[in-house]
Amino acid sequence: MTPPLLELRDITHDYVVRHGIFGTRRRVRAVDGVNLRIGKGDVLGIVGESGSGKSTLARIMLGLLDPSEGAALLEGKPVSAFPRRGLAEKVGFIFQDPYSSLNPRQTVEQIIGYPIRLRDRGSPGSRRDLVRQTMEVVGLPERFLDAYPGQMSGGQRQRVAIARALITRPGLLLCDEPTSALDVSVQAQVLNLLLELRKDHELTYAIISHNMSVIQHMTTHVAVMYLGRIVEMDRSERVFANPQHPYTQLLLDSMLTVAPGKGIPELRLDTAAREAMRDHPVHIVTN
Amino acid sequence: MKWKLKTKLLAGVAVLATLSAPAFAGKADNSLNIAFSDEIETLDYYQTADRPGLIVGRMLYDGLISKDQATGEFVPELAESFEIISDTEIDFKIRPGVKFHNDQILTADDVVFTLNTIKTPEFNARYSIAVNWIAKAEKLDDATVRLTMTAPNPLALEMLAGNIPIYSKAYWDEAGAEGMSKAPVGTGPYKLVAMTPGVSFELQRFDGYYSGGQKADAAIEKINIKIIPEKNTQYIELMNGNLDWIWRVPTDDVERFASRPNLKVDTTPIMRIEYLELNPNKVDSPLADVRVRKAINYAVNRQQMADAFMGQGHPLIQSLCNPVQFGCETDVTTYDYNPDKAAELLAEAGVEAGTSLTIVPNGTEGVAEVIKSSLESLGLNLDITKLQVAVAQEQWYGNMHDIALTNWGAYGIGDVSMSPAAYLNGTADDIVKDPALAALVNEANTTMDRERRASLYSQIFKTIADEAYVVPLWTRSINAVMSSDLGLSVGPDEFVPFYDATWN
Amino acid sequence: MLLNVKGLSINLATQRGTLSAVQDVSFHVDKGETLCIVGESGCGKSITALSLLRLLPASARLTAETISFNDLDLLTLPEADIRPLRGNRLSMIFQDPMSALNPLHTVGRQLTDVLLAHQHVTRAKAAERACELLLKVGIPNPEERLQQYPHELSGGLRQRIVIAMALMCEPELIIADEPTTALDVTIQADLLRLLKELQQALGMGMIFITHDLGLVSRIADRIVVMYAGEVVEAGPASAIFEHPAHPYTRALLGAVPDPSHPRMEPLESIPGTVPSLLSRDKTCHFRGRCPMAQDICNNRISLQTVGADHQARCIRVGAEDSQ
Amino acid sequence: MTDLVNSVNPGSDTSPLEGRPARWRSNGSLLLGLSILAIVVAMAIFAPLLAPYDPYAQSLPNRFTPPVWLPGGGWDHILGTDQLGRDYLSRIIYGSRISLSIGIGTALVSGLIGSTLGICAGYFGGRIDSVIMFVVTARLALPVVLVALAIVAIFGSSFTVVLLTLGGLLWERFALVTRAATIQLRGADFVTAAEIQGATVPQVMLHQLIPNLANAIVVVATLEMAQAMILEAALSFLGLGVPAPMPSWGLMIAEGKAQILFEPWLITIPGAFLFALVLATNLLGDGLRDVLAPESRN
Amino acid sequence: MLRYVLRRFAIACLLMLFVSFVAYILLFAAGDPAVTIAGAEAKSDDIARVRELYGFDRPILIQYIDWLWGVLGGDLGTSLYFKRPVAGLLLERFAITAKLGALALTLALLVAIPLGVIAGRKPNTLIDRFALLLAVVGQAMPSFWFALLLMILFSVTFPILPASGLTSWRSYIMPVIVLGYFSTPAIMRLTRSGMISALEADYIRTARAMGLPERKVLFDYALRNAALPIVSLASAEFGFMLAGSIIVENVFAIHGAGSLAWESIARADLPTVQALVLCFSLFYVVFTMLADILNALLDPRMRAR
Repeated sequence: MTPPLLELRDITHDYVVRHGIFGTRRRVRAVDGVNLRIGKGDVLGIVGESGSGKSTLARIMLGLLDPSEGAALLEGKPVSAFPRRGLAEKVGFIFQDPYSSLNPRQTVEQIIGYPIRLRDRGSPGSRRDLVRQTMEVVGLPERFLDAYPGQMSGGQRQRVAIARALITRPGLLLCDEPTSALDVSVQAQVLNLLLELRKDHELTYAIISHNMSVIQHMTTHVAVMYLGRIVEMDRSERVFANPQHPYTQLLLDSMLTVAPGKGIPELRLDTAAREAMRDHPVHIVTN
Repeated sequence: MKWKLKTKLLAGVAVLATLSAPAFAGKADNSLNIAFSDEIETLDYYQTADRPGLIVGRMLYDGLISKDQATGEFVPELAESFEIISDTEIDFKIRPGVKFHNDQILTADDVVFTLNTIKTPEFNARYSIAVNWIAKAEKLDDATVRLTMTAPNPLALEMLAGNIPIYSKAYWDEAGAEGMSKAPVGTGPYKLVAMTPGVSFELQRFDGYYSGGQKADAAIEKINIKIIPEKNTQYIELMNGNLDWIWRVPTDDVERFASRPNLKVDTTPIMRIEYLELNPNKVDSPLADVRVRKAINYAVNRQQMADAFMGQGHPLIQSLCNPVQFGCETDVTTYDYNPDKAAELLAEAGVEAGTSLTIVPNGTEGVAEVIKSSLESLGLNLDITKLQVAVAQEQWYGNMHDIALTNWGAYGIGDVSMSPAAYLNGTADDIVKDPALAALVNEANTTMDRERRASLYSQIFKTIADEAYVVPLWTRSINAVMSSDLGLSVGPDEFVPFYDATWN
Repeated sequence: MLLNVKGLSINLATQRGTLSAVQDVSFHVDKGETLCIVGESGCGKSITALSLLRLLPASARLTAETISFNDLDLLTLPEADIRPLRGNRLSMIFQDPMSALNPLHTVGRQLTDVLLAHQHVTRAKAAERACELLLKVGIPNPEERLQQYPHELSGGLRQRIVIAMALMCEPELIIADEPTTALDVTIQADLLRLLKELQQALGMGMIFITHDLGLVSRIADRIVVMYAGEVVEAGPASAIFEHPAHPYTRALLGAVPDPSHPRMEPLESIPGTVPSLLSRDKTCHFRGRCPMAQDICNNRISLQTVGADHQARCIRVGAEDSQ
Repeated sequence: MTDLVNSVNPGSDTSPLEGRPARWRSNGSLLLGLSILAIVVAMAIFAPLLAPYDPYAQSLPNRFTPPVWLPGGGWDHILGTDQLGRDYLSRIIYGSRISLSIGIGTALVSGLIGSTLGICAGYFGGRIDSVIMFVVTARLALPVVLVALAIVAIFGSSFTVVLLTLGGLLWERFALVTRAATIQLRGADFVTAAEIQGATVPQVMLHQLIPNLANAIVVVATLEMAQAMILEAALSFLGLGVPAPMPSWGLMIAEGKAQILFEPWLITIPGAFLFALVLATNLLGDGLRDVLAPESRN
Repeated sequence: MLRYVLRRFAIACLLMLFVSFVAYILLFAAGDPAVTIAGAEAKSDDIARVRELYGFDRPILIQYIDWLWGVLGGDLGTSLYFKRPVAGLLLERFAITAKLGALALTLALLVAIPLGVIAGRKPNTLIDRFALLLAVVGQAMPSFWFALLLMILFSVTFPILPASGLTSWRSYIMPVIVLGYFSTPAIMRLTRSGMISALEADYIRTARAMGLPERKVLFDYALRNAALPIVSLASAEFGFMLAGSIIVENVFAIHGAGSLAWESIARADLPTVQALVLCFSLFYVVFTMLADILNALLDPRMRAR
């Protein structure tokens, strides 16, 4: 078995909440003992409701946050051992909101070229060429080179964001709700692009989403998070065909697929059900 | 254009103001409504320093003697008579039956108490110069008090006349300094009936006032004093008839008041003189060179400034004293306006063009700017450093500046021993520090013989002029504007004798 | 017919000129029926909903042939007579539960305010009614909740309160503008079910605005598909899902990732972008993105009948089935 | 109402930049402010060419010549002469330099102080933010006019002292606005993106934050400029503004103050110029806010 | 809530300590107070005697601590000029200025809030433009100029109002207008923008969609939300207004804290200036603290903290 590209070992993270100068401190547990492996070429979907710890996990994987306990390993080395810029060349990140993820005062060329500008690589000319190449890869016409984000549609912006993430040629792309701010027709464009890029550039993805349909369509593996823990992890087909954890079951039940006349599924969401979900043994299969 | 319209409106407003003739409130009920710009700090005479407080104080309190401003003679006040026993002793005969405002009768004990108390350091009189010459006071009999000085003092009578009011021993023991400031009790022609500290004071004629003194027979029944810092507000109140009398009106405004109905202007020449001090002791200053100091004297067109700021044809002074003062030598070296000569002297002294000097302005608005302009035409820069008075004084005596525009009121005393020249005695207040000059000054200041003093001071003023330590400018005048029905003149000592005021 | 809208157009005055936000939109809702208005952002669905309550911004100009609600002509009714309708016979639920409630008033105050605005009852009576409704929308301990402020409640709870607020006066028609998009999927399903149940129980008509086709397929009786301010297709839910007539509708259905779609295979996507609403030309607005566009599409296309109560704004209607 | 907003500005094929010239043109207050300001700036730049006399040249015999439209006035001195016989028009023209430099200089100094503090407070948050906000509140608690008067009284009223004093006192609005804006930007994904890419703190500030704060800073700077010019005039009125004989409009008002009843034109003329300049600067600020940073209106 | 108030109070105390220190150090540099006490015509002997008597020759930090200790015990020192305890002096003067300030603030609020509400309700209409114009013109007009214009108009041309002093209610009219106009533009603008953003808020749309009467929507829902920043601003403006009274009191010959401040600076009456700065700051700090607490009462989100 090849070593996983990214591995999280017993990650626990607490936030300290503090008010004002004389405020009292309070600890809030966001992530609770998470173990996770992403193999090369995998597409791991991370699902869960808001507040389940998905975003904290993403920040830990990006090295933006040091976990309170546990370790995040990239290619077997602790994430914290990588210099900031070195890590960014291995892990790319795509944000949910293509409106706030692009600096409105920079041109597309400046935005996409920013990572290499930070690394002082190449002449402005060669940098521009690299930007052009990357734009071609994500299907952005060259005429946008000098455009500002404000002049572009949501789909085009998300392509710019993807180009920026790809310009340093990372092997792993972390996507946080990459399409939830987009219209259905544009979402399809972006999802198609991600699938295409994965094929052409042998990319590995971790996709965070609460949209079960997108997860089902896009991923090879799924991790289901509930209250800071991973309650179920397995290959996607298996999870979607035969969910083991009641919370996963609940998520699948609440998926509203196109099914005319089927009506709204009835979910049991009372306290007893929630307690049951919390206490149910987790189901984790690593490959 | 917007601003043009506004200007017209304002001009119209000013014209309208001319048309409305004021009806003066005071005449109707024989009262007098006046305003001062500066707040009256306290009515405890020995603790006040500014003119309005001293003026009101002289309404409330009497001294043993007073000075007749017309003749320069010392006349009796609380003392019926006085006799100079020796160089250091004076006997006073206390006037019988003088009443304090609280109906208490003045006795020799009150006089002895006052004189013996105010001289002590613990009493901390505001001006030590007024009291520090008193050695002791003794009661010779019920009506006679003997005053002994520490040393012969030519100014003893000047100080006693107006600057040393007599307090009631009983009231002082009861109320102290705070009582004197809040509810003063004196023997003066007016008593305080109401006041809001710092805002307004109401004086009422004291009907129990004795006859015989200068201040007797006051005509006005009530004096209402308001403190109005802003001159324009004073003007408006005067024109509205809410005030009957204001003073210290700038010459420029006086001309405009003169043409107004129901108002008149009274201009009094006073003891105060205005002059430039030239600091010869600032490090690296060209002013150390007498030629440069002379050049500055020549460079300034004093008469033109006097015409502009003091009124057409206002006389200049040539030495550092007011010509009306005893001992003021006016026959000294003079420096008439002569820019060519100034340039010549500067060249001779090797002063380069572009040399910078500083001036601390504490005097008539605009003078410093004219000086600056005059010196600039000679190639000298002059920085006008406007500072708060205390800071300015500190920096000036710290030799941080070259020139100071100054004025000096000599406590209203008509003797050169109170002129600025008397302070060039080599002490901390002496910016010149000329040892020869200081020796002369020290001798003059302790000589009792008038002729000897006069000749010594003559030498002093000639030296100052020869060495060009100052640029004498002019004596000041005080303009008062009042209802044309009011009879009231400011004294040359810068005091206002309200007890002499009358409504015609 | 509970609500009948004919020929509704809305123009917005902007700094760059007049923007035609909605053009010639017609639909109707019957008692107890759910009409879904489907479309992507900017298609004019929300502003259409607002126009029914006459809550358009000042810069908007509305024209229509008819907007009638029961026997009332909403188009000409003076503002003073419209207000008593709002929240009373005609109510609305908005998208974002986080901002839809006044942060400075208690939940109870806001709920009772609605009842007090329309009925002569005491505040205590109104509070009773509020309790009742909170129970109905699945909130336990209603008395306690009424004392709370919005920020003390979770998003799901807040949206339940917004729903309760809209139902305070038992309206005849309720307009729901994407009421669940801001919520977690599990809560979304729960709330939708609740809303649907309440609608049926109270016999309300409902206009449900959404972009989620899956959701539409579950609740709609009839559907209006909007694109660039126009109705491109309208008809019964079953007809539209089974025989989508307009190429846009079909593309939209193809773009949704769905378990029926092969995993990791490209989805159908619509090339290009929505045309500017500022300078409308008299052509089919979908022409630029339509794979089947022809010369004839440069003309204005009117709604074509596809089947019973089923219309589409496409010239190829009827032809495409044979392809 | 996101739907509506999107339909007004679909963000698809039209850009805010395209709309900008139209917004500039249609903003009346901006245009008016800009025109007046342009005139004053032109006055300042071309003062030596425009002024008929040396603004410092005194002529004591010709004191208080009224302006041409009043009796006694003449075309020699269109706006009359002041208490030292200096040509008022020339002083007004040169005075534009002083007022503008006080305004611009103060805005620069206070902008530098305030923006630096604001950006640091907003970016770092936590304790640094608390400390900076404490200083801002302390500064707000100190009465400006009183403290300015005290400082100028101590150090003397030179142009530099007045400028530094005002600059050192009027920075709190910069701090508050940039802090608020930075806090908003701080959470924006493009800042996180730059951090993920390994941008250092100065790089994040320089590349990501400052370009986005520029508009807000410019708007505050304009308003602060107006504030500084008014305050300078107020200090002059109380006798502690820039030193004589500088032809500052504030000082001219102060010098004419004594004559307001009899020669009202002495303060009306500089007053009107100051009023027009401050008005123009405020209009410009308001206009810029509408055009550049409508979000900072609240 | 209690915790919030206590915390806010602690911050206010810290703030006052900081401000008092800054003020003390700053003002102590304002020249030798002994020169002032000795008087304008005093010579060096008098000055030296005074310096020793008042202890101005001690290190500044010692003097500060000494002073602070006194202040905590209610002793603000003795005015060098007036020769009386500063505390009593300040009490008299602040009573006048606070009255003036309160009236002016009331006037400002009475003008600014309705104008702001009207303007904010219909932005970009004629009345809104008019209100904004008024604000811009107001901001551009130096207050001393405005004061003098008013005085010429109403005391000279039409002598219906007294030009100086505070003798009757009529004396208050002009100073209150001038002082109030100082704050009106800012409050008006804030009300306007607050109303605009409140009226754009979703909960207002909800309230309207629920058919609440427009008056209730406007005042109970929108204005209440817009009022939160207005409360803060108004309290801050009250502090600024007291400081702004320096010019107004100077022009109208009102002997309040403002004119006292100006005179005390001119005379380097250190204990008075220090006490004044302290009081002006205290007013600001106390009023902003009260505003914060009031806001917390109005806003349940803050109360919870």
